[in-house]
Amino acid sequence: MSGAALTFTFDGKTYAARPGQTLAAALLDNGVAVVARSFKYHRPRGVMAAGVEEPSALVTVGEGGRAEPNTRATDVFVYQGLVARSQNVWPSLAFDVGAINGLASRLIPAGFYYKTFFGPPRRWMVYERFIRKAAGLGPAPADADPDSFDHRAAFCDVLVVGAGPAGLAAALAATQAGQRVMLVEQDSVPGGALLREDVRIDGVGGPEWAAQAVAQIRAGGGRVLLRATATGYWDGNLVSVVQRLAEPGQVPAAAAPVQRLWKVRCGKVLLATGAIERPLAFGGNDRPGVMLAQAVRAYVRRHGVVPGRRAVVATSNDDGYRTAFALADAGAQVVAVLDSRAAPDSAIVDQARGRFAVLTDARPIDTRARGQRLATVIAQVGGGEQRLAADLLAMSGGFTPVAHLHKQAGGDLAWDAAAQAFVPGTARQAQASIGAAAGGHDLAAILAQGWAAGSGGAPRGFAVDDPLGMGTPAGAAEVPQAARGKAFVDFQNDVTLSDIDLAWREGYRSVEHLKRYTTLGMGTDQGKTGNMAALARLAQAQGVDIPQAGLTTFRPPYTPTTLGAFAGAAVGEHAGPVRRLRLHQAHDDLGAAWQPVGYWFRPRSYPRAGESLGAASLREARMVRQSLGMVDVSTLATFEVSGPDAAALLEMACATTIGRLGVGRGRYTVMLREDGLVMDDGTAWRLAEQRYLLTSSTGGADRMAQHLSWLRNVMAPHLKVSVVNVQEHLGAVALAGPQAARVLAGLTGAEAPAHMRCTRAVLAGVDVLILAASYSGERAFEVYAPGHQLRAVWNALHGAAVAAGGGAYGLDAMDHLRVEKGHVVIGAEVDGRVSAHDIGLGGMLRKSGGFVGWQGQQRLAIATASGRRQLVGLTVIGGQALPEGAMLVTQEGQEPLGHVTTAAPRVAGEGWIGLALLSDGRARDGQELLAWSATRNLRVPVRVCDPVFYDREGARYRD
Amino acid sequence: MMLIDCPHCGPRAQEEFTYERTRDSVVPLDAAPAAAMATLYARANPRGEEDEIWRHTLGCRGWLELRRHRMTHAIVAVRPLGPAVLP
Amino acid sequence: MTGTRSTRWPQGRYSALALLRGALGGHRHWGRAWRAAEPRASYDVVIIGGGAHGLATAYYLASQHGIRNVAVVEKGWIGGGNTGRNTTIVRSNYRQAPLQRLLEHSLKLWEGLSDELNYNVMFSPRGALFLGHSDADMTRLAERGDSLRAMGIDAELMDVDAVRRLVPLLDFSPHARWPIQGGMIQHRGGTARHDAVAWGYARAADNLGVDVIENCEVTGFVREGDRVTGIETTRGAIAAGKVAICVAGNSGHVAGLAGLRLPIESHTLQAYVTEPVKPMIDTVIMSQSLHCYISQSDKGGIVAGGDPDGFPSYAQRGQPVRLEDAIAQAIALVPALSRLRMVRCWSGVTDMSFDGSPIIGDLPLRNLYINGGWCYGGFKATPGSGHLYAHHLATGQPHPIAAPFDLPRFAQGRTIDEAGVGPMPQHR
Amino acid sequence: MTVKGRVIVIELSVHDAADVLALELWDTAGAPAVAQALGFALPPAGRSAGDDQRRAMRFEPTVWLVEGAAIDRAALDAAVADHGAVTPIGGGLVRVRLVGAAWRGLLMHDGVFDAENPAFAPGCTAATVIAHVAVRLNVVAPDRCDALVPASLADGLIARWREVAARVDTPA
Repeated sequence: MSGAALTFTFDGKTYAARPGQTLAAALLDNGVAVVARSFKYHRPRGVMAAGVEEPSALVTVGEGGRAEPNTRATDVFVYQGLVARSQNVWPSLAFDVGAINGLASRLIPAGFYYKTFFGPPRRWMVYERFIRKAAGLGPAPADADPDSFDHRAAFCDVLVVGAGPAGLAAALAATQAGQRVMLVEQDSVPGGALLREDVRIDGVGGPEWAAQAVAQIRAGGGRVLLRATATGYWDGNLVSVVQRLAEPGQVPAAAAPVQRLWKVRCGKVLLATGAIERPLAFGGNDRPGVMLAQAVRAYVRRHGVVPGRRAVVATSNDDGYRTAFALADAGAQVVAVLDSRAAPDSAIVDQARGRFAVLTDARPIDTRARGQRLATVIAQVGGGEQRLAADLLAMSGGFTPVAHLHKQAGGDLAWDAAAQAFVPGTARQAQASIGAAAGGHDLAAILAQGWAAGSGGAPRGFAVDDPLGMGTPAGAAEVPQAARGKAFVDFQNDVTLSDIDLAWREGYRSVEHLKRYTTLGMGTDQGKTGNMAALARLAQAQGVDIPQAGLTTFRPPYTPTTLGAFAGAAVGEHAGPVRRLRLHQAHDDLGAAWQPVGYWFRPRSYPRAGESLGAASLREARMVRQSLGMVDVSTLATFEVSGPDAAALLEMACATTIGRLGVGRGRYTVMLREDGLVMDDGTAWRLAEQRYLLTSSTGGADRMAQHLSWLRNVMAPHLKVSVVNVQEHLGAVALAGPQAARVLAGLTGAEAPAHMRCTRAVLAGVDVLILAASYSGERAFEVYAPGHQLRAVWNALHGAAVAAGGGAYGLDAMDHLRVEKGHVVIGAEVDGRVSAHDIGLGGMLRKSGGFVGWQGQQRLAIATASGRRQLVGLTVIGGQALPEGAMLVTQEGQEPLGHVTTAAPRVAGEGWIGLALLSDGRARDGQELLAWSATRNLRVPVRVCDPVFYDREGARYRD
Repeated sequence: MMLIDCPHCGPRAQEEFTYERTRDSVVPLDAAPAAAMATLYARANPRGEEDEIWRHTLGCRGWLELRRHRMTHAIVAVRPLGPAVLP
Repeated sequence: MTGTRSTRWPQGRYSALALLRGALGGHRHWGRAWRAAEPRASYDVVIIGGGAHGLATAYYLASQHGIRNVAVVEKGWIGGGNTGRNTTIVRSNYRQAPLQRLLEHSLKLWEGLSDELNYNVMFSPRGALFLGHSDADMTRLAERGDSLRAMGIDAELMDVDAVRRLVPLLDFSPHARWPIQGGMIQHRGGTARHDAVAWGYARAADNLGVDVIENCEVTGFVREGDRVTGIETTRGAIAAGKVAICVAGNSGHVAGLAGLRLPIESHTLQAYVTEPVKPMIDTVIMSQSLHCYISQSDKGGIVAGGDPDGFPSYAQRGQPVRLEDAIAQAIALVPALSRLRMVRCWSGVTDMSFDGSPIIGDLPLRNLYINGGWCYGGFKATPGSGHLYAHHLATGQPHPIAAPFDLPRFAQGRTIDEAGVGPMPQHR
Repeated sequence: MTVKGRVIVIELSVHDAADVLALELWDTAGAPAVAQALGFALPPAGRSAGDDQRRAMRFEPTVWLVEGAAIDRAALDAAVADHGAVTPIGGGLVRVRLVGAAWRGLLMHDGVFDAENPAFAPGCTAATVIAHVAVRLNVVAPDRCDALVPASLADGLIARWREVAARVDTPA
């Protein structure tokens, strides 16, 4: 081989390749005929195609986290050091034990597994283990991906998919018309069909013309992406394009992603996606050495590889003849051209008759191999049979326009009886198909059509020089009657003509049933080569034309697409958003243990060296009861509501009275959903005559923001009110404990506000808002400051707190304190299924209604207390810890009456307490129950009690 | 992904929008309880066009009403909801 | 199961021996799995919808209640709706007691289904694992597990080492965005072959005399006052003693033909499958914090899904951003998935009910019944759904397990809200 | 900073957006007085007005974000009067200044908005979502675009931007 510049390995053996060769081309070049084993029967398989439609030549490329199993050898370009391995073989590609399945193939026809392996599920699982191991193609990956993927949006007036002659002409025209143009091509070079044909356009060779066209498009401002496949066509003329920046298994350039997913929003989409050649169905049509005719041409002309020395060409159309000429020109012997037509009549056939043995009404029906490679073609010629010695059979059963994207976009297909093919019909979005994808076959006509589509109708001629001339592209789709042995239709899934016949006999007659029963078209090639032959066979069995037999759906992606490309940068630590507190560093400095709360990370506690989380949180909670503590509550939802109608808006959202609140005062409140159950709770503060601050839970912040906006804009657009979400703007630190008022006064130089009063003050030079609200049961204050000034406030408070014997506390301590005080929390006690009455807040609701949810909560089963789960307290009888989440039962084995929503150690005392939702709970006061956790093997006796365990009179709130 | 013609921002990607509910399921706060629940829960759910309320949540945050086909996803009309707006 | 179970299979009983016989005879002796029935003028019961739920309903009507003058009418091909579009997960580990009872009833039927139907539906109890990513997640999982165990349903809490032994490819790194703290598994949960469930029920129902009528779309109802007496179809009118709607995904549309409005909105849910590889995930993986579910099919493809698209649609066509989110979550859990390739994605139209639970029972018109609102959890319920619906159709009374799932629960405030998110389906 | 040859392709700098106010008008009659207080008319949707000292940007139907050292808060409050309300929000925002010709390309990554459109020119604003973060963009000059980002999510987005900036493609 000349010009070799690269080396690669296949199954451990080193080979040479030329730049620009696909792995398939390089393997053929090196005489490697058997590349893979088939899915079910483990038959030896070679390379059949030259593009993404390849069903058989699947290999694993790359190593470790870069390994890409099931890579089509036809769709990876050789790079220096490429490592490829055969797959689904044991012990080796040449001798594969799994091939025994082929011998037993009569026992395992399509759907055999539905008819056997009965018995209990566990027994099926025993058989299934063997089936699972035998199934699967490539090896399972085990490592994380070392590389990255990228997402990028793009907008254009015209997206052209495919840089063959039609696509290039269209993109050229659109660029010259001043449009924003994008051209994407899955191959590594432009040209499409031009790369395999001996033609000249405007005086230059095809590949050169294509390269010049790309340069012109780029010079005109167009964006041309190579190695970029349009995989999905979605609503709104959005096309996903996956661009390979590195080949499968290849180490990308430094810091560069391996693939980029382009999300292209298009004014118009021109689909120049070409056509795929159909194989012929005959016995042993899967042997290495049997290839698609156009693929053979591509290997000969583009890759400089002649895949056989003695070739038979079998065709149903004129195009196949071009392969005979290409092979002969490259020095191969063309043994015969088998033309299934009885009397083909065209210039190319006439030319061929002068050079080759052209046999008409002739078709292959069976093959023989020497070793594993094709050696003999058995052909039916007229009424007789001929045996032809050949190591290459180039076949062409006609062409299937690539209408996948057209169909994905909602377009329908029309049946072209002359071409025996489905072609794009009516489009639903702003799209058009051009070139071979639209059933075109004459190069000059394709170029003119492409230009017209790109220019918006302006014509232009191209001078095409094609010595062979284009004839009729396709004959009838062949459904041979005389096929012997295994005639494969779906090569990858080993579906044969007899499988299709069996499915028909058993009543799986809808094309979708056929597909699902036989697994036809369900392989990684998505039936690109096989579906039409199967459809023809089905139509024949039904006695109808192909269009009446139906068509399966085309689903994205057009070619198999790497999952990493869909995920983009959202992997690893970045797999989900992270919301960071303004005080993150301050907490970290104090040794915070972090806890995820939605997307936030909040301090759970600040354990000392050697201290457990439980001990730390109890210490912190006791610190609050004894002196004071401070906790970051910046994640609370906060809204400023201003204007003359502010109270009116708040009374729509809140089920409690707001309007009578005096300036400088606040009140606890609760919000319901429209179904009358509790959505959230919080506090409302009147900061000024026409200005309120509403707080609500961290977890419900986004929901509350949407809800308030809904009320303001849709339900009450006439109100004079402004609702501003200030959750991000206002950070907050809560200060709680018997020392809190004194410490705060010391820092502000003013008396701390009384319970449920608010005031403004200056603290550490920062204007702050102080709300006197308590969640812990102690005298407590929430100090609000703009986020960028919060650190100064925190530092001042922390310094003073430490001096007073206090310090920071985390979420666990906060939880212990609130449980002891009987406060509910959204997400635990308020689980989306409780009413205000259930949690003891029924008395707060406005009797007059007028708030969201007032109607819903009057429904019978909500308004009737009997049988509802109600909030209660639990005291553990004995010294055990109370398991959160445990079921409450009268005795083990009984159905649960309720469950422990939150459990906590007593802060002001010993032992464990908890809150619970308990069926008819309030009537069970004093009852002994069992908190039973079967999954944790815990049984803790508890007594039902009032949910407030600490300072029931609220004396500690007041000074 | 649909392209939604926001009355304030022009055509924008669907990712910026959130669906809220059908126009006919807006529950007036003064509706009687039984009528309110019927409005909330009984949906026509047609295999055709329906008036829907959406929000440009990750854009201008404005509310809009779409008439949208539930098979083709074609949007046949858009109008803004909310208070009067300065041009 | 009691009742009539077929022992005679005129079209050929399935067994290993029969397969062997087929091998010798070129498999020419197999008859049709179900007849291509022509609609007759009248039936005792007409079931609208030839999905697995409808076919199961017909089968149990015939086998359990002796009602064999039954037709199942299907607008396309049987199993072509959500039966063939789900991620094949079967489990009963819900939180709310009515759902636990319903799904457990179903799970018990799954366990004997292949034998019952003489059709291997490949029910494979390979375990349904919910992952926990924080202490809070683990508490919620324990609560769910405790609740299940108290109801007599299997559930086991797993620590991180046990999870690692079961699914070593999960991301156990402490730097993972959702680090793995443990899990809860239902060992009896798993997967089944979705198409086979429709085909198996169709064959068994057909064998008992039920007419399975494909390519027959309902276009209207025949009514006498507030009583339904039959249906209009694209293949003519069919009279019926009872008409049973069983078209989850299209309940709103079909009920609309009878002038009814339901607390259901149709939303799209997507799923995808990768190229097949050798076994790498041997159990069903779900998560307490993420909406993502992953399993590996017998063929080797990784089957996974995520959140619904979030707005009403009948399009059977998904939005890519939701797919991307679901895939990012899957890779976050199992990083080795990154280089696998998606070979296909698809969408189903789900019947999103307004409390997240199904609706089974009477409709305001006499002799008209509903079984729908399955949201994105219908496949696992198939045998139970059919069994309970058949009971209701045959006896005129709800089965005690199905009784809480009646339609009046919405008006009366008895919603069964597993997620606790309230009445808007897009938040579920 | 990403440099190709001697050209600065993109440079990111991060600032507190402390002074940003949300000005909401529920009554359009307030607009003239506000314009007088600001020194320029309130811009229409998708536009900004003013300069670095005194700017109003409109991202929402009824809300303008007002910023700049020269804004007289008291005069603004007086002008707004009963027609609307002014609420500080700058403590929750980070301003990321993107300078260099490649800012458009940068914003296309993980985004859905057409920042490459030449019509998105100085004086234009847009609110959109980038990498799941709600971002407000203001084109200040041909080679400068400012982004207002929620503070809690800013670290993640800025880290991502710095990563992309290292290899962002220059305009076509």
